[in-house]
Amino acid sequence: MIRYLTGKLSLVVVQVLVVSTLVFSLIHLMPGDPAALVLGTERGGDAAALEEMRHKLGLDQPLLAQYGHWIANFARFDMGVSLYDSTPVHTYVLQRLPNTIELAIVAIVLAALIGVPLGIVAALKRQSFVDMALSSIAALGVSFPVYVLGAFLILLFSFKLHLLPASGFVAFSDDPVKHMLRLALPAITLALGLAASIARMTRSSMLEVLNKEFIQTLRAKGVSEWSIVFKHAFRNAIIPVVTVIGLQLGNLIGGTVLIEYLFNWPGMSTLLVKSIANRDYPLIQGCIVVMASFFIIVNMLVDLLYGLMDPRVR
Amino acid sequence: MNMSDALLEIRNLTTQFRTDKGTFPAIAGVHFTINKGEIVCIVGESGSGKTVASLSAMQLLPPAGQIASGEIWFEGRDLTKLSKKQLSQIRGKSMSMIFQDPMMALDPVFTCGSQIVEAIRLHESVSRSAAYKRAVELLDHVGIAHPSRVMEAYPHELSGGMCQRIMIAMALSCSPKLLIADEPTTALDVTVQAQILELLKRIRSETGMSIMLITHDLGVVAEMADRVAVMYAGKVMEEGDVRSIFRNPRHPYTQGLIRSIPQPGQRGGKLHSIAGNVPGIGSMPTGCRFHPRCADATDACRRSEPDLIETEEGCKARCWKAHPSWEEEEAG
Amino acid sequence: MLRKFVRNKTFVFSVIVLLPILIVAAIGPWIVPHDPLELHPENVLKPALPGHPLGTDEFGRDILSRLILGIRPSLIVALGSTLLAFTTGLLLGLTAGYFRGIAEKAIMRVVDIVLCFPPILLALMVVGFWGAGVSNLIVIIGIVYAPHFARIAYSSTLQVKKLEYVESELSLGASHGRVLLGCILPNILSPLIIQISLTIAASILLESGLSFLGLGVVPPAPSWGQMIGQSRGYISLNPMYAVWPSLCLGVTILAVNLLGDSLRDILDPKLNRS
Amino acid sequence: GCGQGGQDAASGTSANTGKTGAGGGTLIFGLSGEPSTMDPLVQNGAPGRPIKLALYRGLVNYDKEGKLSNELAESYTVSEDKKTYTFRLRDAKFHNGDPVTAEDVKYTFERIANPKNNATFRSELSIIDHIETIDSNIVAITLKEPSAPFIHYLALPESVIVSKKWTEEKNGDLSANPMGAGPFKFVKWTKGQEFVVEKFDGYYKKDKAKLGTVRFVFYPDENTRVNALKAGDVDLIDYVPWKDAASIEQDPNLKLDSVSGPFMQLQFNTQFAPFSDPRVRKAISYAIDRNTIINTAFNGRGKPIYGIAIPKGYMGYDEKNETYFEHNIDKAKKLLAEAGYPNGFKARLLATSQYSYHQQTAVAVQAELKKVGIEIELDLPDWATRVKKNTDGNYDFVVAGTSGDITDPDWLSNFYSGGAVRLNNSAYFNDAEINKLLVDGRKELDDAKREAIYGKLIDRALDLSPFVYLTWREQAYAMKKSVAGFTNMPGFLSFQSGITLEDTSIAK
Amino acid sequence: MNDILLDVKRLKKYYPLQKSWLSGRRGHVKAVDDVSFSIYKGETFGLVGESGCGKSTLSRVIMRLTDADEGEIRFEDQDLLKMKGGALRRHRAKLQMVFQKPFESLNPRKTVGQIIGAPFEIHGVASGSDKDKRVKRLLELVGLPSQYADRYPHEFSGGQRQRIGIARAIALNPKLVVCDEAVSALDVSIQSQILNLLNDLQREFGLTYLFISHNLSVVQHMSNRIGVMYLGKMVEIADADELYANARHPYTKALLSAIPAPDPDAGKERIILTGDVPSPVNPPQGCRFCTRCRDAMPICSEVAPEFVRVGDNHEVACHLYANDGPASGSVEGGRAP
Ligand SMILES: Nc1ncnc2c1ncn2[C@@H]1O[C@H](COP(=O)(O)OP(=O)(O)OP(=O)(O)O)[C@@H](O)[C@H]1O
Ligand SMILES: Nc1ncnc2c1ncn2[C@@H]1O[C@H](COP(=O)(O)OP(=O)(O)OP(=O)(O)O)[C@@H](O)[C@H]1O
Ligand SMILES: [Mg+2]
Ligand SMILES: [Mg+2]
Repeated sequence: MIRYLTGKLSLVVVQVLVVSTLVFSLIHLMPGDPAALVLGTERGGDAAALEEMRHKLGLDQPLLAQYGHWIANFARFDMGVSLYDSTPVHTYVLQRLPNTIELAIVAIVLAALIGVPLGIVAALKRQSFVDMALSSIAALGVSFPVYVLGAFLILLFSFKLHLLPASGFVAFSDDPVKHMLRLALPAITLALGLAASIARMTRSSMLEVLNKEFIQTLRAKGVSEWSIVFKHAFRNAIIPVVTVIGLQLGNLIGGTVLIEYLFNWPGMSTLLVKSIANRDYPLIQGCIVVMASFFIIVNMLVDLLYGLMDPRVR
Repeated sequence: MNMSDALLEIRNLTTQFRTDKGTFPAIAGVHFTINKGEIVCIVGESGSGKTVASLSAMQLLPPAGQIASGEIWFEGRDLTKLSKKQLSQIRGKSMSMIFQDPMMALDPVFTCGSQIVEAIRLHESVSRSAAYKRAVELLDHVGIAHPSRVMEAYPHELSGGMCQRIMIAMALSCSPKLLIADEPTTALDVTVQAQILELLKRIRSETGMSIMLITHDLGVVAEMADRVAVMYAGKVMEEGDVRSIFRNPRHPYTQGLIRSIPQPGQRGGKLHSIAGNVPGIGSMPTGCRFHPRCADATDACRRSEPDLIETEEGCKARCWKAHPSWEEEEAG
Repeated sequence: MLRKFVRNKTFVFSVIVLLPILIVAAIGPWIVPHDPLELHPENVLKPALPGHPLGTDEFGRDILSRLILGIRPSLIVALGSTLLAFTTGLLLGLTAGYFRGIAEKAIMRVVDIVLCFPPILLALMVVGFWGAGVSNLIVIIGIVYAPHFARIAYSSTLQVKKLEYVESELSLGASHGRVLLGCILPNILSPLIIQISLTIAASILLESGLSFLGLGVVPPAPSWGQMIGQSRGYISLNPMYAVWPSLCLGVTILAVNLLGDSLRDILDPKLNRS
Repeated sequence: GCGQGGQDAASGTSANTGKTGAGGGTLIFGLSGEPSTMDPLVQNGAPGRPIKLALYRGLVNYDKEGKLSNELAESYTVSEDKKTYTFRLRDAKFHNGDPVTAEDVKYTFERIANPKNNATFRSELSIIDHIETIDSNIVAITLKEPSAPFIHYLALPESVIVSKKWTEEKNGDLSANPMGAGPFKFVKWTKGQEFVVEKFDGYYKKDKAKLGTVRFVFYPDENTRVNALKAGDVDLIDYVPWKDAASIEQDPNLKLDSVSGPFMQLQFNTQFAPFSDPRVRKAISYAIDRNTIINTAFNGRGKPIYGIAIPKGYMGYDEKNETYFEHNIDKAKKLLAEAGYPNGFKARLLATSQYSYHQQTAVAVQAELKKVGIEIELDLPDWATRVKKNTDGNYDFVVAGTSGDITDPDWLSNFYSGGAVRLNNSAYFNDAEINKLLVDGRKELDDAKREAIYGKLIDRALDLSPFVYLTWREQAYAMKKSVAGFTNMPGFLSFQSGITLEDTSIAK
Repeated sequence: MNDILLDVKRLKKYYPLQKSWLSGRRGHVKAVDDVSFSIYKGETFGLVGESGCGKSTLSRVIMRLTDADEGEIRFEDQDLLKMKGGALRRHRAKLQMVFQKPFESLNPRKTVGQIIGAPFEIHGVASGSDKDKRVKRLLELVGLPSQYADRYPHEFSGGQRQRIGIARAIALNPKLVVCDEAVSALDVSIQSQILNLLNDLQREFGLTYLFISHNLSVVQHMSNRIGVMYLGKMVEIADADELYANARHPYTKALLSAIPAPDPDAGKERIILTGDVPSPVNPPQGCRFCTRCRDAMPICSEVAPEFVRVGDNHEVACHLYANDGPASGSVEGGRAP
């Protein structure tokens, strides 16, 4: 177990290193000059000030030197400071990452709670009206962008019903109830979109399992249809669904920009987008390394989970 | 044998399948009986409807299939008329089934033990621990060496023979009156096959259970069967006790089958085989279904289909040759 | 073969939905009720007006006309990028799954790495290299989704490769190319077909998400993704502005999904028993 | 500057939880962005300014009418040679209890002059020759040469007075340790979410600072910001999107305070044909119906500029220029024909797709120019790329949204003076006469003479038209009806409205 | 007739197990462990053994479908395991296989004509109408109507599919055909058809077969010599008649006694094996059969027995016969008659 984990972890490290190297070499290809942006729009054109700022930020050094510097620091778990406000990158990341993870997990759980039962129903009612209706909803679910969905939810829950706040963030430690209330809408919005693809996945997985021979055995044993579907078929069908959910979870870490904007949720995606807009190289680098690690680790966990759920891969 | 001994009686059963090209009967007017404590083997060409007949008896046909007509009497009830709920009370309890591929027939994500326990607790209100104990006993009974270890094992961790024995243990868990076994040993080698056949026979003699055994292996038939039903193209062609089938087969198809068995000592020689192919489900010949492949076919065979008629005590054949009128026609 | 298509209800239904869309895409410029580029400052963001059944956008342009003219660029982006993602992904996945060894390790690591790259960063880099534009958008979306295809192709190839008909082809002395194209490819298509329909939807949404980088169809020319993106600010003023293009996309995706499902059935000879 | 740092892709969050400050209630201010640093000498976008003006005060200030008024300076005198300004300081205190002294003033401006600190207005304030502390509360600032706008630059939120002792104690890191002599003192700054200040009891205006706490919550997305106000999550927001102005006005619980100050313009790369020809630029000015832009990009909110972007009441304003380039397709065509383009030409217009009103202005301009045969291809990269292209002079012409920094006409220098390509000039535009007039105007302190100089300059500017001004755009704050005292300052000063936070109160 | 066609020496094939995340151990399935035998030109070599003992693996290694870990295979005096690329591809024409699962070995998306025509295309032997003609001939040869060429595999019965597999295997006139359970799923009548077909083909084209089956009567009917495998090892090799008449290894004996006789009155003494088949990951020390052997001696669980010659063309790996002296140096089987 330990050897297995260390093996996997070293793979993670290598992968993260490759990602960071790639990111490093590629972000410098983006047009835009961080020095000019740091100086602000007022003075961006002042050549002398620009030179000075570049020097101050260390951007005048050769790329290789900058990279060596970054890697050396990174090896000591130091991801540098933001070009913009000199705040250490890890401060930002530590502040944002929990929010992101929380939102992602709550959304995924919700999505699974919605999508899996719908998928099962669709599989059981295969090729019926219900199935058709569900797959239409799923198609719309992947086509309606989150902000349209979110905007309608805000209209409904915040403006009309006054049930939930439209946006914002309250630290859990400050007020858990308000925290959860503010988490509700973004999580639901995200979940609805994800639920569509989970439902589709569950449906096809269920269909496949229901065609397996052991289902016949269960019937021959006299197991009730209900228990066949929910105890046996479900346990078997959920395994590939979990894989997909894991992948989605990984994607959510960097893929919730619009949700974070719409609900003013302080997560990693907006941090990344902001750092990209500002060409804040260390922050971009830090964000991506963290996201990539998260993605890879989630994938690893999914593998482990897979083993837990499916005795055959143990 | 006496009619009151009948445990399962399939009367005039026709099961059809919907396909893109229409609905075709896979078995047509199948008729046979299994008495209490009897082992009946069903043999026949592949595609002749053996599996469909057994699935019909269990009411476990795939969605495309449906029973078009006929009755399946089991313990005084017509299974075709029962509700799903009533059926699931019978299945596993009074009649159970084991399938051909044991590895595929067990749920891969539950331990073997829990699957047996589930079967027990479905039909008998016993505590989990009591059921567990019963399951261990059953495993011991079917000849598994370390039953408590196997209880915790997952199907993929066991060999095919062990899985098949677990299937049997599961099928036996509620001491059913009838066991339907669809090619239970095809995937296994002869030594394991021998163990399992031995086991089935032992259980039959201990509990008086009836067994409907589907197999291709005439050796198995000879060893196991009390009576044999020979199917061809969706019909029972001949039925009778095992000795008369082997010693004195009436139907040309059965005769062909018996003659096809390789005999020791004629290595490399030509084996007998029945010429031609089984007709497809959608292209049944008129008259006797076997006549295109039958060496003795006459016009009568081409014209109309013979009934399954009694040839001697307990034996029936579906052949004009066995028909009382045959001699006359021959003469005329 | 043709009869198989016609007999498949799902297929017929999806064609009934898709065909008009394609026809409209082809003859769009001649049937638009209004010039989709013409500004009408007096009529902005109206939900529905006489002559403008679907209302107007923030420039007072006719939404219906823009939807109609938007089909073509949207389809080009969606199909172009999906095709790119599909072919690269398929190639990589097949190679990795079939040849195993070093190719497998290298390809799957690269795929993992690309997977954990945020699309926006990829987009910025491509913009940095080659500038903005439709073709670059296609490249970006292609890169973003190729790993998904690669993964699917990879795992299906692993499965199919073990099957005996692949081995039997190999044992005949068939070249790898022949085995890959003749045996493996046709049998791994069906999971890929599902992914294709998902990618088509995702690429249009990604277009709307990346349009702030100047990627995609350059305004004022319309495309669905761009309309969806632009409508974002006006949901409170004219919600239908956001709903119409999303709905069009949704219906198209539904039809593509169904088409995918039915193609899978039709191409599978097993499901057409004689 | 461009004056719209508010919408850069910053992220922020709200929190209307927690304790209330020392009486007076809590105001939650939804800001369109988060300042990157709180060091006051850096101007990094409009949203930072209200926070600065809550924490700090300068020597002088603009009052609610936009006139210069004394702040920490009780009074000041100007020497005969117009070069030395002597300020007498009030009896004001920093938040840590220290008095504001002449030494602090001297330290503040020397800090700005130090190139290391990258002060935004260092070059403007480099006119200061030296500073003398005459007394603990009297300080004299001597300039290198007379400068009319100098006193205006002291009124910028970037010229607020910082404590020497405190700053040195904190190694100059004022961003993490903001401390000034303003009405509110710093409580906490949660990066990416909010900046909290509370009432400073020692504020020198005894009856001011009515609020107990102000929480500046960062809402970078405009739709979210408006939603938050409508849902009651925040009390006050800046940068109201134009499309939502009407619905806010109609909302019984909300009010809108809007002025027109910033403006949209086109800048040209004057190095290449056809935009090197003033006739072409003027033709473009004639050709564009400004109302199209207002009605589409700004939802009907704003006023057209058919002359030059000088607000009424500012020096240099002239009624006659209001209609200088009034929409006239014929004139435009004629000018184009004269310039040798009777059938128009093709050009690329740079804007950004990151900010919708930039993009929409570009689309509207494109549609308008098509009517005189000019075919425009839009270039709509993200903001950072757009800035880079702008400052590299890598464009044909470009849509810009901007504002003057000060109410003194010297703001024109940044736009019209020749020299290096800047964000706010038309690339390579260099007119000797205009350059000279700008210098003259700056040195002259007599208002009448300045009027004359700037009058000439504006005539010349309109004649050469290196810029085509498009529209005044409305700059609005929106708030709950229960918020009182917060005033949107007119003209260029909208972004300095934070000064009125000291008068703001909220009825609960 | 006495030339060695295929010579297998000390062949090993271990399948690595998926690394386990619980234990972190990496095990091996010893599917074929040190197996040697030879096949002569024109004979049928039967291979029997319980399921999972490595018969299919052995044939897959011979077919070069998986790589061996150790050992040598000589085919017509060429080292098969060293062949690569184009040479290997061309060589494959001489070595063909009929697969165990008739349905899985036919590509479901190709018509039977395409499947049977593939060998001609691949080796450029024939194309176009010439190919079609050959395909039809092959179909007729294996007893299928030639118009079936346009059908898909799923439209055939198991026996017909098996015949399609045979047609494909003999298309290029191979030297050696490996028949892996070619008749296991068929009823006796079709089984006879196919066995007849195989015998006819052998006579007509001088084919050599490696014939793998569970069904010992069938093996007896077909084979000249027979090898018995148990858990990855060859335990006995003998002429067919000799083996059936005079089996030596306890496992072989049990195997033969388990054959169900197709005669209801053939009362017969059975050796029913007890105990479970050991796992090929952790096979028992010493003789692999010792855990289930009635005659096991102490030495059996310690030392792996070597092959000893116990009669004409009869070798066995069992300690019971160790006194009869080791086999004459080489491990290869006795000579065929
Ligand atoms: N799901 C189905 N749809 C259509 N036809 C079917 C289906 N299942 C079985 N059949 C047809 O029913 C007939 C009888 O099939 P069945 O499986 O009972 O044969 P069998 O006697 O069990 O053969 P085998 O010995 O090969 O198992 C066959 O012709 C088959 O084609
Ligand atoms: N690809 C593989 N990876 C790992 N183990 C395998 C693989 N293929 C086969 N095995 C294992 O190798 C052993 C030998 O398998 P093989 O298929 O050769 O047996 P067999 O004698 O052909 O059995 P059967 O009679 O059931 O066909 C078995 O334990 C099997 O589980
Ligand atoms: Mg069957
Ligand atoms: Mg095998």
